[in-house]
Amino acid sequence: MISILAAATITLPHVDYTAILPELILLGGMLFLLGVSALVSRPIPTEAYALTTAAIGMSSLIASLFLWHLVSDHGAFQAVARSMDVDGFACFGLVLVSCVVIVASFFAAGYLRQEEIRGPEYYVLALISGSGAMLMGSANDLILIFLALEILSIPLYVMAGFDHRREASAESAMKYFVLGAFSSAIFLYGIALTYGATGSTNLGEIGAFLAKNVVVSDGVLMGGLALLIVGFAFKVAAVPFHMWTPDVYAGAPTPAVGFMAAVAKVGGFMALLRVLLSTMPTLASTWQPALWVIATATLLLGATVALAQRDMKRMLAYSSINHAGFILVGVQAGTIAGAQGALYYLFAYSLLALGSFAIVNMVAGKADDGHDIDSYRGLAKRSPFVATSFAVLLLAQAGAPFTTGFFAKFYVIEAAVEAHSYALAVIAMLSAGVAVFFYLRVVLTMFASTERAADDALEGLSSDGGTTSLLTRVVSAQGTEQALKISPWMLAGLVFVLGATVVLGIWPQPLVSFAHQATLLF
Amino acid sequence: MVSGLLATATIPDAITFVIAAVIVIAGALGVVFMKNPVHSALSLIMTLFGIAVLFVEENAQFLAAVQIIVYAGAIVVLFLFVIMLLGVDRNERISVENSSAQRIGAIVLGLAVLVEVLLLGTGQWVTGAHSVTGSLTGHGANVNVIGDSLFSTYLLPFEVTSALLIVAVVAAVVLARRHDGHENVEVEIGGKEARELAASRDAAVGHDADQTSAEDEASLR
Amino acid sequence: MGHSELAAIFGVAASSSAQRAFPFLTVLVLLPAGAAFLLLLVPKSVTTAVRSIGIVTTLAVLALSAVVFGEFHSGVGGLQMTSVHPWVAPLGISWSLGVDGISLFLVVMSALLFPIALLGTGERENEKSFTVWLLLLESACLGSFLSTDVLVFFLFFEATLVPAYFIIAGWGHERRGYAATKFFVYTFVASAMLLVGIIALVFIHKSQTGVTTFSVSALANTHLSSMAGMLLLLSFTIAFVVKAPVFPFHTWSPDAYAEAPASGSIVLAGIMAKLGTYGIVRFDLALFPHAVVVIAPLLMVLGVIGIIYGGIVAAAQRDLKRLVAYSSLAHMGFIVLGAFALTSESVSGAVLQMVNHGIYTAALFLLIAMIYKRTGTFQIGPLRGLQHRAPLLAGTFTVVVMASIGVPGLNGFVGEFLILAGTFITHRWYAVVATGGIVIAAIYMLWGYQQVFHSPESEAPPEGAFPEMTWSERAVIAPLIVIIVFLGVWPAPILSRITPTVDNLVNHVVQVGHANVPAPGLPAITTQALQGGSGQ
Amino acid sequence: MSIAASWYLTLAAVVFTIGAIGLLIRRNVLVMVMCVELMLNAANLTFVTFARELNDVGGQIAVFFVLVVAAAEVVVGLGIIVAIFRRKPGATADDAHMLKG
Amino acid sequence: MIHAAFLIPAFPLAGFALLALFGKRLGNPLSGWIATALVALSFVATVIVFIALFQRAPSARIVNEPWFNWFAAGRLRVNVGLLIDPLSMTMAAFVTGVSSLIHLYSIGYMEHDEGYPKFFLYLNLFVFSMLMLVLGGNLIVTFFGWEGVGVCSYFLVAFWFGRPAATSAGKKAMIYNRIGDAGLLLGIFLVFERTGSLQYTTIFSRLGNVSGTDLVAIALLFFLGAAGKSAQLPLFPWLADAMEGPTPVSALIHAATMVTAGVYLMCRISPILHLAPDAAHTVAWIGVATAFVGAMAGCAQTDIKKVLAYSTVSQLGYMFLAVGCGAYVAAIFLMLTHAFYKALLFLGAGSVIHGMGDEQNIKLMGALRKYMPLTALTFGIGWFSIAGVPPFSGFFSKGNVLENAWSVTPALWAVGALTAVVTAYYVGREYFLVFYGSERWAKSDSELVDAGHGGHEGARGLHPHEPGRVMTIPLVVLSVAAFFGGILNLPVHPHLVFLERWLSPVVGATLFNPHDSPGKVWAFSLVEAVLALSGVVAAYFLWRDTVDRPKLEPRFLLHAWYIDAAYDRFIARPSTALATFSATVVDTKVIDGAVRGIAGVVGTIGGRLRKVQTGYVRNYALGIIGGTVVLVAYFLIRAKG
Repeated sequence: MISILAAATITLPHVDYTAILPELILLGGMLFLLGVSALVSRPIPTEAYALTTAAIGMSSLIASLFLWHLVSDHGAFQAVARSMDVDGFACFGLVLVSCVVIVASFFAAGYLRQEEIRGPEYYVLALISGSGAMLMGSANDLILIFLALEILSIPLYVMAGFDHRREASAESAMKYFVLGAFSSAIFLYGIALTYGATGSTNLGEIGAFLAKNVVVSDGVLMGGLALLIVGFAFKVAAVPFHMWTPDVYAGAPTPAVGFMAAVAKVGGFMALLRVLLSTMPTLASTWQPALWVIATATLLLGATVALAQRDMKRMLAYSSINHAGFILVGVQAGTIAGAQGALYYLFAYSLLALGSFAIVNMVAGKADDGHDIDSYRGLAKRSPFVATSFAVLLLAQAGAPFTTGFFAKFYVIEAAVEAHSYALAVIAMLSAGVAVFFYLRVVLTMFASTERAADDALEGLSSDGGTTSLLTRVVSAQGTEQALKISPWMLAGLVFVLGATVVLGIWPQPLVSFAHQATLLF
Repeated sequence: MVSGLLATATIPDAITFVIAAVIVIAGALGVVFMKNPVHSALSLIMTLFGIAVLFVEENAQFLAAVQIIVYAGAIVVLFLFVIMLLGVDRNERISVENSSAQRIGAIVLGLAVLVEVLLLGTGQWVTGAHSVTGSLTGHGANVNVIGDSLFSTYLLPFEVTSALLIVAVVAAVVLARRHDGHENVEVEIGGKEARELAASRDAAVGHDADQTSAEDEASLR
Repeated sequence: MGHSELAAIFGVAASSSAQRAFPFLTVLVLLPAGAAFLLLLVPKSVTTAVRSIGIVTTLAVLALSAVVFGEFHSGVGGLQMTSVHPWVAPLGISWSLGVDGISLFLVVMSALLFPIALLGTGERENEKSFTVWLLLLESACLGSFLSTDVLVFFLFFEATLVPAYFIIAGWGHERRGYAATKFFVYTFVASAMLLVGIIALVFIHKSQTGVTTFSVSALANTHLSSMAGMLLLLSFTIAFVVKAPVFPFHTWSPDAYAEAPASGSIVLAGIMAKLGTYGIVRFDLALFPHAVVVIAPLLMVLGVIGIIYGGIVAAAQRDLKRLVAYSSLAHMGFIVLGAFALTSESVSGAVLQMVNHGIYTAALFLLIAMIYKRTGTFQIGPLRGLQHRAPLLAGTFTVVVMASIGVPGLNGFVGEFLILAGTFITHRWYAVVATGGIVIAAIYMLWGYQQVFHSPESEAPPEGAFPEMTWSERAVIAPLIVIIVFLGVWPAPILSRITPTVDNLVNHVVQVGHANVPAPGLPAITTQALQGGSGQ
Repeated sequence: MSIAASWYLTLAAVVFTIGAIGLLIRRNVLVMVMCVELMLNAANLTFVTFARELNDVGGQIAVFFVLVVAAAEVVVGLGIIVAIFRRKPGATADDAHMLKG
Repeated sequence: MIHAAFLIPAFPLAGFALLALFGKRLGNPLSGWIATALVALSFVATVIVFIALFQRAPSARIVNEPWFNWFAAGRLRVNVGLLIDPLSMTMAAFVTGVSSLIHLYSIGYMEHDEGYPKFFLYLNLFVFSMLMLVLGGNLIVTFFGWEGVGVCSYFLVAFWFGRPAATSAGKKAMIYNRIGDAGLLLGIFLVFERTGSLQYTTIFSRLGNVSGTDLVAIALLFFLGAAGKSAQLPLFPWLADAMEGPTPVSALIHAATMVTAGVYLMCRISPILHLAPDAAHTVAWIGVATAFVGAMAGCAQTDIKKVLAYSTVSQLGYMFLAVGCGAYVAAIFLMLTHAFYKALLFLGAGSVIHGMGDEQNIKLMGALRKYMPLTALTFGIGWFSIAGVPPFSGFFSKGNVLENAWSVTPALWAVGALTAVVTAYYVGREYFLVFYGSERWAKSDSELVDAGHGGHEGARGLHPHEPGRVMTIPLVVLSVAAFFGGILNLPVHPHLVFLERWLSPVVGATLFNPHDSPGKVWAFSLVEAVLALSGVVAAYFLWRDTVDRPKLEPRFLLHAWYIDAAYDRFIARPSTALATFSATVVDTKVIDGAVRGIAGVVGTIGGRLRKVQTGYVRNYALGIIGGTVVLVAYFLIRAKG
């Protein structure tokens, strides 16, 4: 026995805790929350949890920035038996996810207080999911990516079903879960095929293998790549793997939607970028056309179907599909510039999504219901600040200048043009043109003082949702005359999002440099 | 076919493989086509068992054991537990399908996937570099090799799985949580809604069935 | 490729002014926006404070623009008072501003029209938001005219949409929502192409020089294949012709002009329309000389159709604002015609006409707003015999109408004359058809004027009395009338500042565009340009 | 020597397909989740086969992780299903189509 | 002294400015007197410059007076400046002279009008514009004046803007003028393109480089402009309508000065016309045709001013006949004398209208010579003058034109001579209907209701009377001028052709000289005198006592050959229909329809695609598997083996 044990001595790899510090902070913080809630007998106000979560996020942000500092001084490195890439790219993801967690905790506080839900679970789930997204960005092994994907997704399934009061919440959780499991099975099969084709799941090894060898019979490799793309495309809601998005966004609790829109896209795109750009650049000529088609379909479907929506959350869901298309435009370019564009876009979009859904939640009020566009009629009267903020966020999503939204679009279009994907660039901008229509429709509705103005905007456009009778609209408009109550927590989060959107829109240099250097240190 | 199977393998291996494969496929088909979810779950165990056999056949003894213990022993039991808990062990009317396009599409596309995967492998299935992570036939038994690798190369993934398990716990808590104070109302509403829904569903299914048969009759005439 | 010419177009003209300590242009652009943000801090209820901040700011901008005008060296082509600062360095975007003969008067005109738009249209709901939007719009417009970095231009160009949208949608008339959305979406889609074009040009430039830059002067050095040049030119031009608007991309404008509040119409027609024509002169001509030469006939055809068609449709309008909107279409047609005729005379005329059109169209909308304030209608039908009640208003209206139909001695004439004379030299038949436009202009303008001001007073006068112009109204309209007359009688000081820049530009286009074929004044320009384009 | 890899892989592909088709045609959510398990097992079989062929331990390790994931997924999935069934006993996947468009 | 030329337009401009600023405060009589005084001062300045010019040697009588650079771009340099030469000074002198008189007359005529200061404001602006037109040193300054007089004409015709007919007439005048202006502009462009200059003196020095076709084109385009301004075929219908303006306006603008601007312009570009004989012939034929058409239309009019309006059209046709024949001096000569007698006739008509309480229908007048003897006398002088009865001024000027026409082709002469008879006849008709016959205005209204538009309330109980002195003095002065105008250019002796010698530096090179045979001159004179008298006699016999002679007043002449109606039918109405069609169908349905259609299609696509989202989770899974199949298929195709 002893000899066996002796023979089986395992040489543990060096664990560089700095390299995984942000993830550790999130997970450790999560455990702290769980522990505190278990140990303290009195009910702890949700704001306390939120503050703790924000503090955890802040710590991880600091750790991420420290890591970033390290990387930019000493170059990228791999940690913990080469399972992790610690490079500028990963650091960008760490910083972004940390920010998302911080902001989301504020919005969550407002929501949970409003719904009178106690307990740390929401925050715990968010923290775990966040750590999954972080791992997605820095994982250097397909197995780890798969695990991270699950760590990212499973809490999101739960968050989607978090609201017990609404049946839609459970339905959305079920749909998300079934489809998510389905797609991750496909993804896993893709990993298996890739493994067989290249002999490893480690991205570095795969890259090295592909760089050194010419696979003569590359059917399995191709199949693996295709299925990997399917898995990521599902996560980022690319057409035709997008169909869960509107339903889940519509059914899930609104702040959770903002969070999931942000982290799922961040995680999915970061990993996709790393796999395609860092590991399989040699196959670029193969995967580019496929992504071209997916991006085109995503752009156009997202924009056009959003036109036909009356439910604000569904509209934003389709708009997020449109945004995914834009990010895919950057990915499709297959260049460093494309990666930069995608990163910048992710950053801009994450904050916009968080902010937008938070406002949707504010407008819906208690019970998180009433997302019909009619609820927004005259919002400017009820709360000029919220209406203006929403207008800014929506216009930023449309790509208005002097917001992050503009530079985001600019960046990915630039990448597409640089890669000579002129047609895709044009299609993307056209879809933005279509998209602007429905953003404006909301803006118009919010600032309309009369009943007619908003409907005028629909002139010439047949909308299926337009069946609501005028009578009910009048009633709903009258019913919402009183001023909007806004939780200070949400307000704080909103101010942060707005500030980032506008300030980084006017002075994009820091973020652009960040994205720029992030990809230089791949 | 048989000769193909025996081209490289010994007869016992071949027999083992064939039996296991049959079990696997039969189980898989059972999962899909058994009307009663309990039967499906049992079929799943069949498949899992078959696969465990294949694992042994492929020198993955440790995995074979884990397969049985975790999958058959825990996961499927969980399924069964839930089925029993919810009392949903009644038969699903598989023959009734509101959307025939769904079924046709499912089978066509599913077979298309199969054909595609097989086409992918026509040239050569395995093209990768050998023993990148570590040789299977290295020192010690299968367990040793796996353990060694797990705590060195795959240390981080291994640690990370802990997060997954915590998620499972927290998720169970969240999903099973009852709202203090609101729950009674909820249950009532839920119960009522559910009853209505069940009724309407039955009606809808029945209606659909009627309609289908009516259509069939019409087409016969 | 004539490098010296490019230097002359874009190079810093007067070295003494280049290093000027005080960044006039930057302040000019940022002042209104800054005031807008300041205004956000002022409580809504303090209307007087809001109004005075708005007025003081716009007047300060006007004063500043006067200083710029004073500092501007006449008789010199090229950019002056340039200031260049890196903005988004990794992307090669820099905050670079400069003023030359093409932009100078557009800036001054904008600076003049904004206080008028603010002052001239009376009380309104929610003064604060309105002022904020208007100030932001002013910044965006000035920024567009002054940017010499293509991307910064594009940013401001797009940025004009948002405040304009809110002004139309917030303070407009009956169908404001429809009009505002149509305006925004239409122009947004068109300028989307511009963005792609800009980026493509930058990358072609980068592939040749290895430098990522959005500077117009650098980009003008790009060698473009004839196909690339053509596509890029189209992508640029589509944005500009929609913005201007040029036939057949105009249908947003009657709605937007008609539904916008008076001040919105003034800014839309007076200034924002010029963004399109300015873009044509500044970017199309300078960046794509080869392609411009090839495609000029097409755009001139559109311009000419616009002149005739705009006039014909205007003649059938029953709404004063729509009438002016269609007349604007015709006038924009003149400007486009002049810009693409590619002679010094016609391009100078086009630039001058941008200013002229801005002035008299603003005056027209202002006067129409006065009528609306008194009668509550823009419909020509119910309005009759207003001259009986308000002879001064009628007289002022007459002067503006005469300016608009190009009566010599008022400002509309000189621009139109230069455009037509210049066009006639190279493209005789376009000019011949376009000249027909001045006949049509007289028809619809005089018809509208006659209907509204002449004839016996209607038996049931539109509700209430129709008072004469108040003193404040006179004070607002007076500067415009003075300028209309002044620019009609003595436009030489303006033209002497415009022409050096335009001459350089036209020489550049003609020489580069025609490559080695010296062909001033020969009609068969298209084929030569094709040869020239492929020969490079 | 043992059975050629292609046999295993083909078998895995067949199981994967059966799982996929099952998910597409069954309305019972529990069975759908079981079908996902079938697909995961197919992937596992593929992994192990490749591991054998490549003489590499990585494939087997992957299977180990998949087991964990499967367990976690099933727990959460069943939790969600329980939550739904508590509201509407006997509900099928098709009953949940309130959200659409 | 020639530098004082700037004063000539400066005085009326100052008048305009004064009245624009203080018109209302200056009030009723004062503003009129100031305006009149300033125009008179302008006349004085003209005379001074005239004399200064006269004192120079004939070759030094062409002086450019540049003021300042108006605008410049590319090759185009335009100065504001004057060209002082015998032609422009002749025009300036007669414009300021006639204007002064008509200003004076207007003080009386307009005394009860509420728009009194405004009227003089416009008049002064008109005089300024007219002076810029004739004195302009280049085509653009001329064009400035050209458009300026057009605009003033618009203001003044529509002066009584409460009357729909007046405002429509003003608009019509403006639009017809604009059509001509478009032609003129194109002519200017062509000149600029071919010679690179717009300065008259420079243009003429560079004509050698211009091809014959271009010269013809230039000349015809200028003639199009002239035809618009001077109411020639086919652009004449506006002039009759323009009679809606106050009578002094008709006298000044639509008889004496503005309408002759076209003739002036053609004389001004005589070097071009001289080099383009084809164009000249066209001008001559259009001129004589207009003369005939106008004269015939004058035979059937019932409005006292419309008779004179068509007469003006006709007389202008004579002038263009002269221009087309190369007889520029004859054209100017006729223009001057015509200014005298036509202004006289209009002012006489104005007196009658004034005295009749705004009645304009000649069929409702009669026997007024008893009440207004002075008017009758001066009107008679005007009539004889226009008829060409020797020795009235018209005899000499019209004779001059006809002689020149004969020497080009007798056919032109024949039409011109026939027109001369008609001219004498129709003015005679008017004279007899107004001043002879019975006092028809004393009849009761009921009989006259259908007779014409003039039968309004004030017609009853009228007391026709001679107007005040401010109105009679111009009549007298003008009748003297109309009588003696012929001495300006007496063809009896080479030394007596003052005008011809005076103008020769400008048009001299092209001067057509038919005076080699004195016998021929006398023969022509005799024939013309006979023709004139036959017209006078015919009028006497036909119209002395008779009011209605339907056969002599056919409807198509009353409606001026239905030309206006034809324009309305075949141009105006189709254009209106086109405009309506463009606005309602092309613009809203087609162009905007395309825009909205695209938006609609996108929206519909969105709506359709939305239905794919069925809400069934299995459908979604199907989407995923479908996407997977397609994606894998693609990669399969791309796979190498």
